[in-house]
Amino acid sequence: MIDLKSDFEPKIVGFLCRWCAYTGADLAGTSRIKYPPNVTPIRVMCSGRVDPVLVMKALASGADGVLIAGCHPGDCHYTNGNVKTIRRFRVLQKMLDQFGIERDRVRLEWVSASEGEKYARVVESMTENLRTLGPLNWNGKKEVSS
Amino acid sequence: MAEKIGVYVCHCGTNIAQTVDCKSVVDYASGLPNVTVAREYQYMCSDPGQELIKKDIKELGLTRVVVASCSPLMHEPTFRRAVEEAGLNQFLFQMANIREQCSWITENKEMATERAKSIVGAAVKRVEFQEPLDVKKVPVNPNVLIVGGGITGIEAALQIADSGKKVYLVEKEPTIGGYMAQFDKTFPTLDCAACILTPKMVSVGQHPNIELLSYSDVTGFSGYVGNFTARIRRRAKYVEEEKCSGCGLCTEKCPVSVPSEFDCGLGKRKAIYRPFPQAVPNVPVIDRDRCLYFTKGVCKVCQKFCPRGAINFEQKETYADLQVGAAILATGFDLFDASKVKQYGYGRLPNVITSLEFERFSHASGPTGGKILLKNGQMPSNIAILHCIGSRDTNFNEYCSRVCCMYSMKIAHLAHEKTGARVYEFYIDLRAFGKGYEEFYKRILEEETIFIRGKAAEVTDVAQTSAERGKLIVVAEDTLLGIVRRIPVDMVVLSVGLEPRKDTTEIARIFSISRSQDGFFLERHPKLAPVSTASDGIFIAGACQGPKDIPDSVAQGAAAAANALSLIDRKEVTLEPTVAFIDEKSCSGCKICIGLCPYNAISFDESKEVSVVNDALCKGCGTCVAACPSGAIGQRNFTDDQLLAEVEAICA
Amino acid sequence: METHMEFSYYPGCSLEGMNKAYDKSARLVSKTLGIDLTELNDWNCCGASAYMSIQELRAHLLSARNLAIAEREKKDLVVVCPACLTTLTKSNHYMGEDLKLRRTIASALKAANLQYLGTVKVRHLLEVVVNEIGEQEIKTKVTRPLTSLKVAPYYGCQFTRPFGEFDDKEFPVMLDTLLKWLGAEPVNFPLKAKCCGGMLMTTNEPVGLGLVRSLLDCATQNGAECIATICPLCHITLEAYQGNVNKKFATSFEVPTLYFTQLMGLAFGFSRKELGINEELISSKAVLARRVEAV
Amino acid sequence: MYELKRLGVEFGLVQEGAVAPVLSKTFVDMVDKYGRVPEIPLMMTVLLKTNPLRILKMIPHGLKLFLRGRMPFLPHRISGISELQKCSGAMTDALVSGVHAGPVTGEET
Repeated sequence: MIDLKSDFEPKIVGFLCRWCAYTGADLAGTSRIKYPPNVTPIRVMCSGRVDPVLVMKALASGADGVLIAGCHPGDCHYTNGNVKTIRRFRVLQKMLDQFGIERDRVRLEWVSASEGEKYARVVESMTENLRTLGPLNWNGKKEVSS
Repeated sequence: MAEKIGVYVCHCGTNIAQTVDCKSVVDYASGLPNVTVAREYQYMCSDPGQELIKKDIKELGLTRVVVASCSPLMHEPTFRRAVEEAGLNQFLFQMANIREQCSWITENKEMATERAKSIVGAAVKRVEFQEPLDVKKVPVNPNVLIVGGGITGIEAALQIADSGKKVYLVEKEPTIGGYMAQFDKTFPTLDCAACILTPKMVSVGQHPNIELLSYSDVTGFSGYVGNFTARIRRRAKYVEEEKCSGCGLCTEKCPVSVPSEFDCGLGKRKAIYRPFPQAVPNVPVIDRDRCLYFTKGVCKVCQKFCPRGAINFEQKETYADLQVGAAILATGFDLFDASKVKQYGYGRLPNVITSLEFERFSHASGPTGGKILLKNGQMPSNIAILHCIGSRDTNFNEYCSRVCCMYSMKIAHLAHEKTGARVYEFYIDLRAFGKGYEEFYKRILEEETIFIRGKAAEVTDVAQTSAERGKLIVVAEDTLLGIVRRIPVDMVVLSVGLEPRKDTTEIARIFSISRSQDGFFLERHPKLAPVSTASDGIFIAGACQGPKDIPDSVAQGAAAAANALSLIDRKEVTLEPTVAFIDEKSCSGCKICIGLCPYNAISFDESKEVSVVNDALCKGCGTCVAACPSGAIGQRNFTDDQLLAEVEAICA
Repeated sequence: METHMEFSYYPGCSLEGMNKAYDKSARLVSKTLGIDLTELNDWNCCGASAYMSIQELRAHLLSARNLAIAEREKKDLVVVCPACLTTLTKSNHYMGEDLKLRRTIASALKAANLQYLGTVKVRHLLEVVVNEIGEQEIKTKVTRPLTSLKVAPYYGCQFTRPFGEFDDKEFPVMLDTLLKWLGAEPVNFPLKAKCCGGMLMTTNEPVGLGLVRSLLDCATQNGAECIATICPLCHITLEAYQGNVNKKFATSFEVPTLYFTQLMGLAFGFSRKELGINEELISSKAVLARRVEAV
Repeated sequence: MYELKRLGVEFGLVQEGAVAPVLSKTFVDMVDKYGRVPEIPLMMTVLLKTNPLRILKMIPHGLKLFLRGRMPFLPHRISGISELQKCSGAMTDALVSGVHAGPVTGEET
């Protein structure tokens, strides 16, 4: 159900690791679980590939939020790539603070290949969250409606 | 020179076309820069669909191809092949997933179409930046590693070994055989488990192509498809295998008696023991924690009596590195711990036993020599069998354990045959789905087993009537009669479910494979690739993938063997060239990347003072790329340019 | 170091009525153990059983108002009635899981300028005492051990079901443990988590009396001299209907029932009057005199 | 179980003379009126409505409790009762106008 007070549809870039999160997102589709179409996926081999620069670029290019999703800690296909993602994510959060961007706009989530339901829930809650946060409009390009 | 991009939007029958307006996506794509042609088609993966692409490459001179259809995990190889066949490098192709992550996630046509456009737009932008890459071919090591020596592993090992290939069979316990060796009879034919299992065990033990590593486990697994290295820990048996003749004198003379794990603690074994007489290999091991010599420093009786001097108290655990081309995991299952369900009183009330304990009682060479006895030594005259213990239960495991209905009926038969007791089965639903299973159910019905449809609420010894005094009372709602029943019995058998083994997490980590939500290993595709995993060259079979009975386990063991053979008979495999590369000019020599690589694929060239990636070791995770402070590292087919192109297209 | 913990305290309607002594003893022993209980300001009915059974949404609203008030105080909520525990936890749980419910309740609360974000944890005093205070500290407070007093530990049906992650749901042991710390001897009591029949006494008395009888039977057969309760409804049922049971089944039960907080208080050295034991319907005087020094 | 009960109430499938529906209804009414459940008045009202003779049988119990100070006859009304009724009213309005349409999920009783 869309929140009545806002018809804003956030644009979210999703970096999904190929082994867990992307497969999990595929499973959500295969199981015909419905969820908001706001996250557009970009497939990477490992969440460890997600350079903070990519995240900042996405926000600067007009994304309202970024989702990084990988294997659960301990389940990484590359042993521990996601552990490095965690460390990097902390730095990223500080960076967001410095730019005055709400931390909620960038999320790190663990979704295993069998967690289609969870992926859908993550997207749902993130989308809802961003709807309340409103547009980021970091590059100033977007016309502010309302 | 501008690229010429071809975009192909698949309807996938109605799977995509139902929610995505494909025509509108094609129109949109046609308007994108550098797109030479955009088409839609019913089934792009069909031969005519692929022909469309090939024809356009040849006739229109396309230099890039985007197919918008299902997930790349489904058909990326198909289209890559098609592109390659038309003379274009396969890495100049990009797939846009507008089915699993688009048309199937919403019913809103407008939203789905917009999303499809965004996904296609990103792919078109990205493909422009893609570069031709060469795939590397590497030879395949023909040896196969099999982990787990239950009936599944045994079947797989024999199939592969019989084809002339070398098999390393690693088993944790002192003997192969697994759970099946503990069973008395097998459903639905009631043949004795040992009679059909032990000949196979002997074949494994004697096969020239099988190297059996018992009392061992895998502690490390590295490399890539066709070229793996497995590190095996061989625990000390304190008995030298080559010298031992298996005469059993040591066991006979050992003064220490402890509960036998093989007999579920109902019988005894010695501190130096074989789990059961037909063990393979027929070599005893010393239980260090129980042995008098190891605990108190005295005894050595076994050593004194061994006619071949095979006892060696100084033996140490050793490690071996094995080179293999493929691995099959057949690590099996654990039984659900019945004491977790307190209301059935397992461990609290005497004569409440598990199904496996019943098997041991019933087994001719079990602790009671095949007699079903109560704690007081008498035969039970009423027995209740409770189904679904720990299964189909949101408090424990939600799934059905698949085997319990059938083995419960087998137990009903054995109990009735051996004791003449009246047998009650408390079930939720009866699942007799296999060949000959329904007929077996009918047979058990005719033996006057009483089936009560209702999950037992509890087993109690609090009597309400004099008839209940001194009995175990099973309380259940009989859902067919709509009443609560209290059935007094002498013995309760809990049909415990199957669970992922406790070490599943550890094994999944070692082999880098995933687990499904229930904790079992995850297959590549539940229907079409049931014994493959997401990791090439690693296969799974039997109950480690999910609960299975013996016929299914054997079938999977054989299937995994066929998969492994098909891989190693290819003689060589191609490797994804999506590895990391370092731009020497930009590398500052800080070495941050070196510490991050989980595969030690990056080394430092002291003369040039730059880091260097070893392509053969790199698995292409990209962690080093994200970490490089000078942006000197890139990942092929996942370059910053390519990913940024996607980001920008999505955000535009 | 002495423990000091602060909680909001939710007595529940039953403790205002026939179970005042439970309230009294609970406050007293909590204070002794450094558990600071502040009664939740102007609390309302939790929406338990009879309410929940026909007015589901409104029952959640009742719980939510209590939780919202507790959240304002920034303290977790301690209850002593297992029915309140279950109802409040249930609302907490469902509001956490179900977005639609959360929104419905939130907009209803808004009408009274209230809001609930879901941060309050609801706990039973027994669980707090056992898990937070623990063996060592409780033992140091025991000045008059209940040596060899044979007690049937009675939990009733709602303490752990369905949300009792803190103990075994079907066969809890927490009260047994606490009784041992107090020096008492918990007897084997297989019916410890069975229904007392309380709700049935007004609607189906014969069934209710049958349940009370089997509980008393089981307790006495296992040698219990008294029954320890943690639920006000169980307590009043066991206490008030023993006479009816004796009449109906020609038995002669006279088993005193004591709230677990009263037993704690006794072990801590408080008097019968301070703990409200003198208000009981079946006298425990003889039993206690036999086992506990100087009561 | 509760769902069956709720459906029963909704469709008026109430057995003649059954006490449970009276108990539930009285319980709800009292909570709505006072904010809490006054135990003794609740019992008295239910018995009066269903089986007044049982009150006589209860007198000995009542007397014992009364003598021990365990029989508060007067209900306590919470001071926030109007606040509670306001919330409750808001919920009814929302339900009627269908803003939060659909049943509450998650409850499988």
